[in-house]
Amino acid sequence: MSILYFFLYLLLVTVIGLLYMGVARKVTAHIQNRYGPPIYQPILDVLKLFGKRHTVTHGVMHSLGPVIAYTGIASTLLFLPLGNHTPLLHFKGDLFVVLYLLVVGPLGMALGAGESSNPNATIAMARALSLMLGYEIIFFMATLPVFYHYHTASIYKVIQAQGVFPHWGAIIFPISFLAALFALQGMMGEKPFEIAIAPHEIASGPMVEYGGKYLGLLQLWHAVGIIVETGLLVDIFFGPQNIIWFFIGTFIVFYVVILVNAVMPRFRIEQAVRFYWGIPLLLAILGILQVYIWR
Amino acid sequence: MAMFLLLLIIGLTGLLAFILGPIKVLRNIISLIGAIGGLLYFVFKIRPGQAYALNIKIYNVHFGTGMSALSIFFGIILLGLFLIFLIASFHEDNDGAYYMFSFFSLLGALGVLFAKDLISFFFFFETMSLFSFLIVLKGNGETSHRSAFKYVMWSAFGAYAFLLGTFLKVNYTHSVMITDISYLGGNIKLWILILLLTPFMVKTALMPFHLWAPGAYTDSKDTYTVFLSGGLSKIGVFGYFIALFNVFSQIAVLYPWLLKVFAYIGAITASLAGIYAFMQDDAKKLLAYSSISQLGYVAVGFGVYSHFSVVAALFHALGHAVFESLLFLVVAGVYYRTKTHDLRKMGGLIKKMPLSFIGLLFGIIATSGIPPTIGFPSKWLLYEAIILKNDLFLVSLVFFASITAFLYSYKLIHSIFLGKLHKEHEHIKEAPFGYGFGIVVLLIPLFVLGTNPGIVVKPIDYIVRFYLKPDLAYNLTNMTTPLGHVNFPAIGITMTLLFTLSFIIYLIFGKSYRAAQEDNYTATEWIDKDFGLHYGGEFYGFMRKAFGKPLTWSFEKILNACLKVVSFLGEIARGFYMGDARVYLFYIILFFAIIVYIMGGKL
Amino acid sequence: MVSPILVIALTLFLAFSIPLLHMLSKKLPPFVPPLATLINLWILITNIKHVGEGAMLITTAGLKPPIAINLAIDKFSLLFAILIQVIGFLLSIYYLSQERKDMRFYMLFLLNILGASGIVMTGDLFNSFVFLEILEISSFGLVASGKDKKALEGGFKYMMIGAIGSSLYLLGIIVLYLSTGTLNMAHIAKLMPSIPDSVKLFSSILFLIGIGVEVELFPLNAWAPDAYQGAMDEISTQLSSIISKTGIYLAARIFLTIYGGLYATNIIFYLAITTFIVAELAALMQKNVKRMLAYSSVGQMGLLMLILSVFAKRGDVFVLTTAILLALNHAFGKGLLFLSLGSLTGNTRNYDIEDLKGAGRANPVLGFLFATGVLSIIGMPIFFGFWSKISLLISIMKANLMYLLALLLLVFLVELYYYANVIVNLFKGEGKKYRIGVIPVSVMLLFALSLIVFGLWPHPVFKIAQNAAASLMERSMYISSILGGM
Amino acid sequence: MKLFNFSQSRSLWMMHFCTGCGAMEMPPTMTSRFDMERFGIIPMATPRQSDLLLITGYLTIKTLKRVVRAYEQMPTPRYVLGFGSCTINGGMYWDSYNVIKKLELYIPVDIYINGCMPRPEAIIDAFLKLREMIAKGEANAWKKYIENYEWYKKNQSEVFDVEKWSIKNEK
Repeated sequence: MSILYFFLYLLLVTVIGLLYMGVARKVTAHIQNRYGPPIYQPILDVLKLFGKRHTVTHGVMHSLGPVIAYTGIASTLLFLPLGNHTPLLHFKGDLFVVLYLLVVGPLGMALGAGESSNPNATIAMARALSLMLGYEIIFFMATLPVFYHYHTASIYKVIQAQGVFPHWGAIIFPISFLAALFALQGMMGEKPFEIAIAPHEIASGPMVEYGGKYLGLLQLWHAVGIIVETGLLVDIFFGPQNIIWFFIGTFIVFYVVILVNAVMPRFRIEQAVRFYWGIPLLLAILGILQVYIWR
Repeated sequence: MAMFLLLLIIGLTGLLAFILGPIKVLRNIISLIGAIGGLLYFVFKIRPGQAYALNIKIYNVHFGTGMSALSIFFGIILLGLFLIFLIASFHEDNDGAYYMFSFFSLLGALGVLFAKDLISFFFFFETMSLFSFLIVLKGNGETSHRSAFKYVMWSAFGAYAFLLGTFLKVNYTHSVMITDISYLGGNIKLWILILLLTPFMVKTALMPFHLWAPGAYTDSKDTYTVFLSGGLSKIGVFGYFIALFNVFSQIAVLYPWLLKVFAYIGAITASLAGIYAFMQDDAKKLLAYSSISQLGYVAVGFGVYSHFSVVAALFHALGHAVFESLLFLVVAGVYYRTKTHDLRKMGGLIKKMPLSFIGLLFGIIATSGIPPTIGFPSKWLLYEAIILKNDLFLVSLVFFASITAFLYSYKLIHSIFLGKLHKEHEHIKEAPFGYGFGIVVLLIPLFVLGTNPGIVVKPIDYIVRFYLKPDLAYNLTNMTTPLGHVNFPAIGITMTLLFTLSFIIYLIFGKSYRAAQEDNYTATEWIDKDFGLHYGGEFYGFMRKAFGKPLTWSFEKILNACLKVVSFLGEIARGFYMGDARVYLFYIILFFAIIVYIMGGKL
Repeated sequence: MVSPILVIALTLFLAFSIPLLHMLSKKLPPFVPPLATLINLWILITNIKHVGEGAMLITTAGLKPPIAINLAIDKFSLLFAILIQVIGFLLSIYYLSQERKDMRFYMLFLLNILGASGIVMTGDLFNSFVFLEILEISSFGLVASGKDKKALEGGFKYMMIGAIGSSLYLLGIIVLYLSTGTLNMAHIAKLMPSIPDSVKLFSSILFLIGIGVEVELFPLNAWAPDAYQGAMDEISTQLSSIISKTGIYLAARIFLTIYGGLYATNIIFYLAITTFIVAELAALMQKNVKRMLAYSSVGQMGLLMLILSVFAKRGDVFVLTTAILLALNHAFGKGLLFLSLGSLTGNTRNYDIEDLKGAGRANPVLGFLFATGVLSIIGMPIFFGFWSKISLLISIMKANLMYLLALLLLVFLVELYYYANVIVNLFKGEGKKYRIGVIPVSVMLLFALSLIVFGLWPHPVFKIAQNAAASLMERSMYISSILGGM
Repeated sequence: MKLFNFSQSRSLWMMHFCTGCGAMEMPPTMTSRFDMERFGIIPMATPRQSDLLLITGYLTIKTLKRVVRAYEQMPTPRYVLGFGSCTINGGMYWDSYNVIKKLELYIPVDIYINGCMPRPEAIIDAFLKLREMIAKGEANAWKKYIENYEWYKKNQSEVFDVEKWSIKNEK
């Protein structure tokens, strides 16, 4: 029963994630004065990708890469409470489990992309990992005050501890929230931190050798990733929400991200890393100081 | 007595291996028997609380495991790793002396574990350093002499500091045994503590003292590096424990700032070494820095000084022994086949050496601390411990260090195993039995302890509980701290299940066929089969632009300045002896005159 | 019981019989020194059990001290006498394998042994001067017997300074004789309280310089590097293992037994520290390995003098034991180093550190021997040097000189630096392979094995050294056993 | 199957191989005026991800090699759109010595757009036609290539060194 519940849950989140991607394309199109594709377009894309007859693989790891990536993000999802709604596993691991599971996805993709002996893919992975050096630490430092304040590392307890509207993390810790938003932009690989994908420069980076079902799995990974990453932010900063409001919250966060994405050019990789170590880092440190002073 | 006998077994085996040096088969069998015998003897005969004193006239050498079960914990790590090293080393072209030295270095390490007084501690510590120095000297690198020189100098620096601390301690407490000094008045106890800690900081390569490590790890023979990094550095960890808990039990009360400094040194080491690691182009050098970085966590764990941070430190020491050895072992196997450590000259070996690839894959997963491997529980505990200690900056620094782990891990696995296979590696085979055996053996604890950390946390907790107030609840599979809770197998099972699910998705859709090596999207340009598509050199080259200056910083520069001063003094001293006989006569007359002048009043 | 006086008589006889034997057959002379030293060794060993608490008195011409010339042997002198014979024997064996030298060389060698044994066994101050002269003159000859100009230069410098030193020594004896009217050591020691302080001080300064030349104290040791460097390798061994040890004996005997403590202790103390530091620093910058070893030798002698002065400051049998351990370690370790260095360079007398590259790797046995010597000298565990160094540090700690301890450890680091450099150089790259005979290797192996075996099981050496130190410390026992109830 | 065909028809990822002047017409097609993304058609960076190979303009022998290579790297089903007269009969380069005249001889083409240059309207029209064909399962040119592989290779080998340029994959 619970396994069935898992699958449905996963399916739901995946579909919602795909819809978010559709919305992103639609919104971007509107900003560019176009109609854009229908919102369900990513679902069609994924279906199409899975429908491809023959696809090229470069070896075992190349095939398993997307599989591992999806595994990683799906496992993360199962440890992440969606607002008040809790998956079965949320009490079996806390923030650090989620943070480390989040890395499994990129690692899987990195391994897969690496095996394709295409330098574009590897360069992209080198960039993606370097970018991680920028945003991960900011994200971590931005979330720390909240966990520290409520004296728990369990995400669920943090959600519950925040209470209703004026007691949200985002309002108590506005500086940290801002830093987390900066980090989220890089975490989701959107412009101006899109250097790892950079279709015009390194031919969509890690995905350069992926087609067909592999790319399909990667799309699913991306879809769940959107929910997990924005959901993490919503959980930590927006207090207890029921599932509807939770998705609305994630959507709002996501909307901000795509708005920024739509109007921004791209940083070079070292610029991106240096950027993160400038203002966002300062904000994150200020956030930590705030909680120190406050306690 | 049992401990003395164990040392005797190890020493005699080393001697036999040396004597039988030319007869390879016999030598290998003898050393194998010695190592296995030692391990079995250790497991079955050595018990906590044993003690034995060996009288050599002026000193009584005190052996004992009375300290705690810690000696046994580290002893099993050491002997196990030694066995793995030994089996793999049979594939290398070694002479009898090599085996003798390695056995003696093991003997030294075990002796350190058993020593109950500071002088025999020093004796065995020096023995270990000396023989590992000789092994590094026998290494195959172009620069092995330079590295060995650095190694012995740094070891001696630490050892002499230890000696000074020892004598200070003996002078003030009138006891050569490892006993508490925190009751001493004044600041002398602080000096003693710092001096006693120095060699362990050197051994675990904490930041100002790490300069020997990359060279020594790189240039020692590949299989020995497994033992050197995984095993002998544990002596440093053991030493921390002894120094912090047995020699100075009141440190948290008396010098909390020192602990803080210690923790920050550990965290900075972890971060900076991580950064240096991903800038390396030599596989072993990369791993050497990674080893330094990982041992930084251990220092953080001790610096935080709470019950489960120390548990985390010890667990991480074990984890380090497992995954770092695994990584070094794989690299050793790769070197055995490809004869290179240069990451730019390898690539695509996954097709040729699948077992090694699996070893390295899980090795780096553990190094990065990703569940469900052995690297995760310790890092998890460490984070929670630091947050409970209210130090959010420290935890951020540690987290930063663990991000660098992803970077160098990926560089390592990509440059060796992924990417394009080089033309000259087309006909190589999987690494031979010795390496494969070690890889398989090390994979077992990697997963078992990653999902069931309770197996090891229990004895560690038993050790630490004695010194610090326990606040960690755990059973075989769960751990609960005041902050959070983890169920380790749940993560593993979830991941396995979801992997199966994704794999099924992968299987039911579409066919895929294997692309040829050169079938890549290269803007549709045709490329030659031998074309160097592999992106190995300057892998994170752009980070030079981002980091800029810090990458060029080095403690070596400060050291060189010191050396310059000493050489200047040396030149002056040498100048004294450069005259001819007349000048020397003049010295004597002058000396006579001066002495008479000084003593004149009394005459 | 065989009278130890035979040691001197026989050696003298054999030394002067060498020219005669040379007339008989040109092959004979090389075999005389081993024979002589072996017999000496046997004589001394048979005497071990007769040496009791105090000193054993051997009189000549049936006269009793303080008038007659006599030998006074206590455990301390016996230990040094045996040490001299052992090293002399090993070296003379070593000479057997070398190309045959001029017969006068063997004579000088034997005279050298004679002088050294005489010094450590005599109970008469003037006698000790005579033996010292024999020792020094034969040493000048030996040092200068090398083939090149450097040897001559070294020998000349040694002679110049040695002559001054011994004349000052003689002056010291004269001063003491003037005020006491006796030359017997025990007697002088007994009369010591009655000598005016200024005389004591003046004579002790004269002795300090006289012996200071021999034990290579700081401003007086300028000859040492040149002499060590110029001499042949075996002669360098002799210099460091026999001659300088004799100096230490003399220093201990004169200052501790006769004066009953060091006069001008502080001067010696600081001079010894300076000697040690200057020598180690000078060695640090040295590119010529042999000269480096020479400096190191000087440094070790400084350490020995340091420990003697520490003893003088706070009497403790342990400190003296340490001094003996250090002397033994240095005698064997440095001797081994000089010998093996000679073989490692293929007797080319080219000691440049760059030219030694890879020699140890090419000749693993020699490399092992050299490494053993180095590791013992720098006090690495499982070698004998470890125990001597640890004892040294313990003694200094017991004397409560913690700053000195720290300083010494720092200088040990310097010492390690240049030694490690040599070791590392020996084992890097490919070097030339040299052929060496069985005899030299076995001689060196004996040196090395003694260092390792006693490093692993130092118990017997401790015991011997402790006994010797105790007998040196028991000044009144020495006096009473020589002078009887006087 | 039908679902896949449907989604394939609604989601055409395109690799535009811009060899000639025709590329000029693509930007307006993509951008706000004509906005081809509303049909799910977006440009892709690599042939691995693409479904549709768009060849704009004339092909010299030199570029033909690359086109064939790109085509072979695309996962099946894959579609080819010949853009402009040059791909049909050489267009204004009909007598050039190094321009190939009929694209069809070398790779199978699903649909052509006539004209020199075709306007964006024409391009969109072609897209829609192709879309219908795919949805109905009629756009099967890619199967032709597999079935008549030898024939295509023979044609290709007449103009360039196939041995060197072809990809040898383990099917």
